Amino acid sequence: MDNVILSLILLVPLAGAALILLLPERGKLPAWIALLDSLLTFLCTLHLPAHFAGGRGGFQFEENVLWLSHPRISYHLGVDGLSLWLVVLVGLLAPVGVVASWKTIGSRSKVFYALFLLQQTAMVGVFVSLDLMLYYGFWELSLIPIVILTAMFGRNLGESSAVKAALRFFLYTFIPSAPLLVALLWLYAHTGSFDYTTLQAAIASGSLPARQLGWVSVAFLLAFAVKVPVLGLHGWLADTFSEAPVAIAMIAAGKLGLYSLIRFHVALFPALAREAAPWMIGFAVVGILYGALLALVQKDFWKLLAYATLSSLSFCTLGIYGFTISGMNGALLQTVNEGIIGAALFLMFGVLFDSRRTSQLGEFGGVAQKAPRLAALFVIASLALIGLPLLNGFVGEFLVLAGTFNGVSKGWAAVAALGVIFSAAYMLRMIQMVFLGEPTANSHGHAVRELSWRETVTVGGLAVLMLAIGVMPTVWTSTMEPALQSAFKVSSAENAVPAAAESGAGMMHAMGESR
Amino acid sequence: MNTAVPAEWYLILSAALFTLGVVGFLIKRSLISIFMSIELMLNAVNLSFVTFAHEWHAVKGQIFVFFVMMVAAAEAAVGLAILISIFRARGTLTVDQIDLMKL
Amino acid sequence: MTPDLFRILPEVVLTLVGVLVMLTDASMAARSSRRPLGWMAALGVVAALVASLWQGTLSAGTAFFGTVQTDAFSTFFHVLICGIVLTAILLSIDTLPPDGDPEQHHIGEYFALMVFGAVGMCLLTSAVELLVVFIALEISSISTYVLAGYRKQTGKGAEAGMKYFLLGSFATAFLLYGIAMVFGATGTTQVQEIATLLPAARSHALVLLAFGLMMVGVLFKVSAAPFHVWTPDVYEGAPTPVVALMSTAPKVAAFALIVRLLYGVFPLLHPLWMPLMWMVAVVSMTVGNLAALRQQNAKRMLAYSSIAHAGYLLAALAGAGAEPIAAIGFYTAAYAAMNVGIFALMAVVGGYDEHRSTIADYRGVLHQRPVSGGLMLLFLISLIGIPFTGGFFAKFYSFSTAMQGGAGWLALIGLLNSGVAAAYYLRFALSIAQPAATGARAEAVPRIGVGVSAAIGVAALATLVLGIAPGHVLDAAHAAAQSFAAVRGF
Amino acid sequence: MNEPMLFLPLIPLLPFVGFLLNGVLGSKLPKALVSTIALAFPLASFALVARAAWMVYSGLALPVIEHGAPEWIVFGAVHIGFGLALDQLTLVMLLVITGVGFLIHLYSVGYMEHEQGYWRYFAYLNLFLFFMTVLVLASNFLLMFVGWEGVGLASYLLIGFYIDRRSAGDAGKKAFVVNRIGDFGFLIAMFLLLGSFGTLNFSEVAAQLAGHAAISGGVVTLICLCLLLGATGKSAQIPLYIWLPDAMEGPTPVSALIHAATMVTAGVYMIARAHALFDLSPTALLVVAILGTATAFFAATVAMVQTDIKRVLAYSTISQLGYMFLGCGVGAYSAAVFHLMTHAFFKALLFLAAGSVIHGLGGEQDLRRMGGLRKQMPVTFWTMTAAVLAIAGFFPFAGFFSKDAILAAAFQHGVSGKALWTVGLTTALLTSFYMFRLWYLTFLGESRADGPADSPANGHGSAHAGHAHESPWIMLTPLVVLAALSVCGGWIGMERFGAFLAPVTGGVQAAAGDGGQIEMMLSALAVLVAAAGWFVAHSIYGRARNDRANASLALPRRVLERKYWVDEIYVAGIVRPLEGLARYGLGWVGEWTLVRGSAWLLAGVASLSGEFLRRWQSGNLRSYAAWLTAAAAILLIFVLAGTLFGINGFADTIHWAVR
Repeated sequence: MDNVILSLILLVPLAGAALILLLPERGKLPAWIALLDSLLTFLCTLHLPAHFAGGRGGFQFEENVLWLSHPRISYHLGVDGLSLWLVVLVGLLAPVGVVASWKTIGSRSKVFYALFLLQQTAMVGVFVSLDLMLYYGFWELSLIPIVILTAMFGRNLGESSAVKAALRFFLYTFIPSAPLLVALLWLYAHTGSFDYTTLQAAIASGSLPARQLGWVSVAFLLAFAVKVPVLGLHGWLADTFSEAPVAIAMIAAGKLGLYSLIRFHVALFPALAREAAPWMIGFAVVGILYGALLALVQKDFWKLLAYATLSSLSFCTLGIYGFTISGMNGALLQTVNEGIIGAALFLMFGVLFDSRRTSQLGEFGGVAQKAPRLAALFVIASLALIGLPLLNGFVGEFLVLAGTFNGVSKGWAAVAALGVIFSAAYMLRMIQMVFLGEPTANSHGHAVRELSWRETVTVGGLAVLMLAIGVMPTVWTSTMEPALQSAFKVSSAENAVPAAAESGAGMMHAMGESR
Repeated sequence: MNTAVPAEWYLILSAALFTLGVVGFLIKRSLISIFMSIELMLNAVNLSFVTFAHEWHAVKGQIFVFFVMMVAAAEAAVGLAILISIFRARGTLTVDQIDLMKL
Repeated sequence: MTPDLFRILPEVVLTLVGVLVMLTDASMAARSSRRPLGWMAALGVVAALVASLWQGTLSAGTAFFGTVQTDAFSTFFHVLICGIVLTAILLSIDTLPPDGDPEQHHIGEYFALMVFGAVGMCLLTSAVELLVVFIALEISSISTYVLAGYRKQTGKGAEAGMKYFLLGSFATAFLLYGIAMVFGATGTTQVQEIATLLPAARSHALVLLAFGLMMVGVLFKVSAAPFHVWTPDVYEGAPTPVVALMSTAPKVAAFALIVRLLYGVFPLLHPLWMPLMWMVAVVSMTVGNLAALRQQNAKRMLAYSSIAHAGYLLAALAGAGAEPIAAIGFYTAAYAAMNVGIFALMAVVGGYDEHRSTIADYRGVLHQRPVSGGLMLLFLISLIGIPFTGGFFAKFYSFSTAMQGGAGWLALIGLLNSGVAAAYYLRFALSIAQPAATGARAEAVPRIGVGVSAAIGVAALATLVLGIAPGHVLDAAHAAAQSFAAVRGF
Repeated sequence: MNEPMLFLPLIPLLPFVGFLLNGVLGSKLPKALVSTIALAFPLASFALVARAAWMVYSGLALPVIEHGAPEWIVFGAVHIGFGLALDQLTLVMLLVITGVGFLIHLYSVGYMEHEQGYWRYFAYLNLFLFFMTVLVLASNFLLMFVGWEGVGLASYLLIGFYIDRRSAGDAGKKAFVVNRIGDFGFLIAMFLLLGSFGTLNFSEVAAQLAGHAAISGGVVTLICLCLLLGATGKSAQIPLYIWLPDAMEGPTPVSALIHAATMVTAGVYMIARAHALFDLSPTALLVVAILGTATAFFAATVAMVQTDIKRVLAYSTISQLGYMFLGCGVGAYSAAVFHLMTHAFFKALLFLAAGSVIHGLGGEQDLRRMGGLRKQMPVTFWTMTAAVLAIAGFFPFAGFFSKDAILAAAFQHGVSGKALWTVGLTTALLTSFYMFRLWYLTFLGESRADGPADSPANGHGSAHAGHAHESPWIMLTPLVVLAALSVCGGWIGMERFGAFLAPVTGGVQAAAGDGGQIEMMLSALAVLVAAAGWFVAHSIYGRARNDRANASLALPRRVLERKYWVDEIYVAGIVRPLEGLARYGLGWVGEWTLVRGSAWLLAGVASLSGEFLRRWQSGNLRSYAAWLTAAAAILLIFVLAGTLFGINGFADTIHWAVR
């Protein structure tokens, strides 16, 4: 079981997609298949943490089959603490996405759910591939369903802005992946291997020509930074959020890029990533405030959510490039949190949008009276997003900020912490505009509908999860930390010096040297 | 009688003819003339084939020439047919008027 | 010692079938359906395919006084070309105008010409004597000239034929002149002999001129920039099924010829033609992609894209050793699969009358005809070069070969180009995926014939197989590459 | 020793269960059941607290859950858990929270009777108790921060309880965001602690401080100032006090519980809790003292002219909190906590009484439209009177002892102390003035129910009932109990109280020996001042005609009524600039120009060049031929250039293209 589970996780959605395509499109049949199939996948992903030998680094559940002998590409899968929870997260988000699309996707639902499941396979593939070519394959593949579904089922198809958004998203992520492929080819030309561990060793050995290797790492960084997105490369984010179908938008940003940054930039090129770190930290901190401030003045809730996402993803970037184990730990946890919170918010925004056919905050108001369940769950999710203690958002932010503060730079961390204030401001502003005040009948005259039981169960479950992670984060972090430790045994040797050792505190083992 | 024309001259002549063909292709306005300048180019090549064959005392060259003639004939057949259909469809053989498809 | 005839068995078979088709066509009643001719031709091509595969089992060797040579290389391209022609014929059976149409009575020639074209292309890949090369090239070209002008009633059709014919023969003249000069420099036209005699050539200038002129000819055939100008117009004017053929098969043959010339005839000039191909590749992909960006007519857009693909293919030549040949072989296969597929679907969805011609016309196809639309998306995705499709591995091998050869910049430019290319492929794909404009009448979905479904199925299958399990094809390509004595040399 | 583990967590958890029950099922349950749940759980945890109190008095070992505590966040080697600890300070806080808290729950049953969202209200109230108890029970800063933010959340929810009222939402938002500014300070303080102590545990920090006093003063001061920022946010001190007056949008019992008795005192509690740090930093202490005094005086002045009964009380709360800060600032932590306790009694009472008045008048909050209520609602009147006397600091009411203790401590606190004391005393004068003003305007004189109507009728309850009526017993009982406490809450006396708290806050630096009669004099002075305040109020408002006040002192009045325009200044100085920066600086320059603009530029260049290339296709055969010929020419030239490089044997031709 353990040696095929990953393939199983990859195959079950594919099989589901095939099944959906084969069966006729009758009523909600495709949706039901997709739901059951994604739940099955989720169960499979749960097998991983259940049988995961915690407390140690290195890859588990490995599968390594030679795919092509020449060039040498192998079907090499594996999971460690880094990717473990992300795989589970993808498994979790799939049913959420199906539920979120339940009421919105009418005609051609076969195509929708088939592509949706394909998307899931691609994302899992990204997280479990240990062969860089295989990884690249899934990475690229994961773009396609997003783009097509956005064009097919986007919101404002009338003025075909959905197509523009899809196009922009694709080009933004695809063009930078060209240098990435060149970099991969370069690595292959110099090492004759695409295997992760081999390449890691080769790069660590320092045998490769340094200058070109620098460019290679830059290519990697660029491709991932766009996908996160990092400040300045986020041009696609707002449009995608406001155009893509909810189920797609909720997986478009964040985890893929952040995971790749940790695994394939920071862990693969420790030394070079360290040189890039000051820039990335700067971008992250500025991004936190930039996104938060912009979110503060948005009139459209999709855009607001986009900038809020930019802001909170910048926290993750900050944690990653702080080069402190705690910071990365927080960043990783925050990545998972992002996924959970984002999914909940997206689902509920979707309900709001569908019942009002508008995303203008000004056109809402008093929803809390019409739909108390929706309001309550929305508030919980928002509180998680703005980092209220005992909810998951706080733990990640705290670890990141504390790590940065004591491991990297007090100033940057303090500035970043300002984001805490703004996040509260914009989320509460939105809650007030949408949920509080007198109920308004908008131009279309549709009333906001309450969450259906299916949606309530889903979001409620997510809320419980937020609380769970917030109260006992160690369940998650304890599996992540060893992976980070071992991922950085190559690099963290020299920076294991406690940043503030002289102050008699033994806490900062494996913390980046303070700047 | 004993003073033969040097081979280079033949080559230069063929080159000149070839260039003439190219130029004709470029400046002629009637499709027929353009087509004829192609024939001219082919025959220029034939000339140099013959010359080289004589230089190398290799019969291959002459063989080549025959094949080229044959091919030219085939091309003429097809080409003229195409030109007729053009004339049928457009009522003209002036090349500058035949640009339905552009950009 | 295999009889000489076996060395050209596929060509023989194809010729006989072609003649047979024409004769039966002539003997058929004027009004009777011509579809059987299509099936006849298809069967003939299948036979040729089998023959080529059988040739693959023979030991490599030459025939007819060393004018043709069958080996892994020729077999690879024979099979590929026959496959393309077969799908093109199957496609044509259902997409050409129905019985009773005034154009009907040309269908006999149509299929015959396709088969004759196949003869030329196949012969081109196995010819090792420039004379045969020339003749084979002409056979394939002339038949494609006619096919390009098949819709001679329409102005565009005739114009396409005319342009293709005149420019084609213009370029061929250059090629021929080049051959003459090689002959003049070495006194022979047999490939191996030339290669061996080249260092002792009487005049280097002559050799270089010959090389340049021949390159002009072949680069025109593969429509590499800056020799590409004819491509968009011809593609637009020719019937879509014909474009499916002529955008792939002649190019495959021409690339085989390029390989033959570069590695068989001029290996000595490698330091010279490498940078040349480098530049042509960059120019082709850049020109093709940028020009396609603003193109509204779908066929023209794909014409420009084929120019870009020629660039990607040539990029492989920057590689070292036999790798480039293998890469080119694989690329041509993948390219043929996806291009035939997309044009086939455009023939089906757009119709012979091309009531769908611009990209905007294709809006809503995925909603109205999910299967056709979905397959179109598949082929476009493959053209973009997304992993797990043939298009990706094609690009991958081509550029990794270049990278291995040390041409990192070429790889970078090429992949950035493919990033730009994604813009217009995706514009097409998304317009297909987009819901039909409100108020657009839902057209009745016509029944899709068995022939065209078979053709599309083959293409789709090939695209996926080349993307997911390219092992076998790649091995075949490597074997083909190994059959070049010269490359083992340098 | 695992038995405290059993009941300490229960103190917060019980109200949490109440919150869950009401929050999830409340909408379906009948009101009676909802209120039973809402009352039962706080009562139960009050019982537990009483038990804890008995443990403490009977001198048993103080229950602590530290090492057995479930782990929460692991930061590097620092393991931060859900550690709870009970000591005298916590005990006092707990008694106030659960005791007063329960009374206010009881009161609410009557007060909120007619509201829809009844269940929601009680769920929030229980949630607040949960977080507040966590705040005071926490044994480390991080867990304290949980309560800290949690009570902020509860207060946000309760302020915005009337979800259909825009102003309520605004007030809630303002409260939360301003508190977040404070929390920012708290966070930074925690990071500094982590950095320099490697722990967030109160006891361990204290131990390290005691261990080597070589801890650099700079860091400690910084930590203290950051903590102070947090405290000013939560306890509504300058500069972050602005949220509290608006918070009066919430239901009155909420104002009583959260915005008078308990939550707002969290800042004081936190400083007292962290006194080990503050003691090491005189600078920080001085800042605390000055801030406190300034706030006390400032708020008192504003309170003098407010016309909304709850806002008067709000500003008086701010002012009283200022006293507590002053107490902390001069190192008299126990005095501060003492005042905290008594203040909880009489301020809660004041609010509840005000609430009862508002209830009686059917939602009227404007002082100018009250008056003469003594006869209609006697119980309210008498209890209110007790509260007023207490806050004004008359002997022997509770307020006297605590305020007196603080002032005395300030007086004996060096040079700065004298100044502070003077201001404090003046504030006492103002306090008694505005309290009696309120008292007169509300209860004495004749009813002005048909006075100027400019305050919008509070969303609370039915339309304006013409004749006021006394509130039901369930609301009066808490009043009576609290009145009793306000009267005799202070009789413990500072000495005993200080002695009781000594293990936590360190001994009171009470006046040695001769300090005796100085204390006496000070106390007398304080009472005199209070009397003076009463007299002034009486002379102005005592008689029915209160228009003289309106006439006199126009300008200062205006300044005070506009609250020194502080809100406006903040909006104009901070909020607007930020919004402008976001909308124009980031929105236009950043988004459109840099992010979008760059992408558009690239796309534009590409498609323009594409357009140019398309122009090649003139459609004219001859131009095509020309292109072909030109290309051929170029190619030939390139090839022939090869000869220039390597004549003999095509040796080394152009290599530049490769690497």
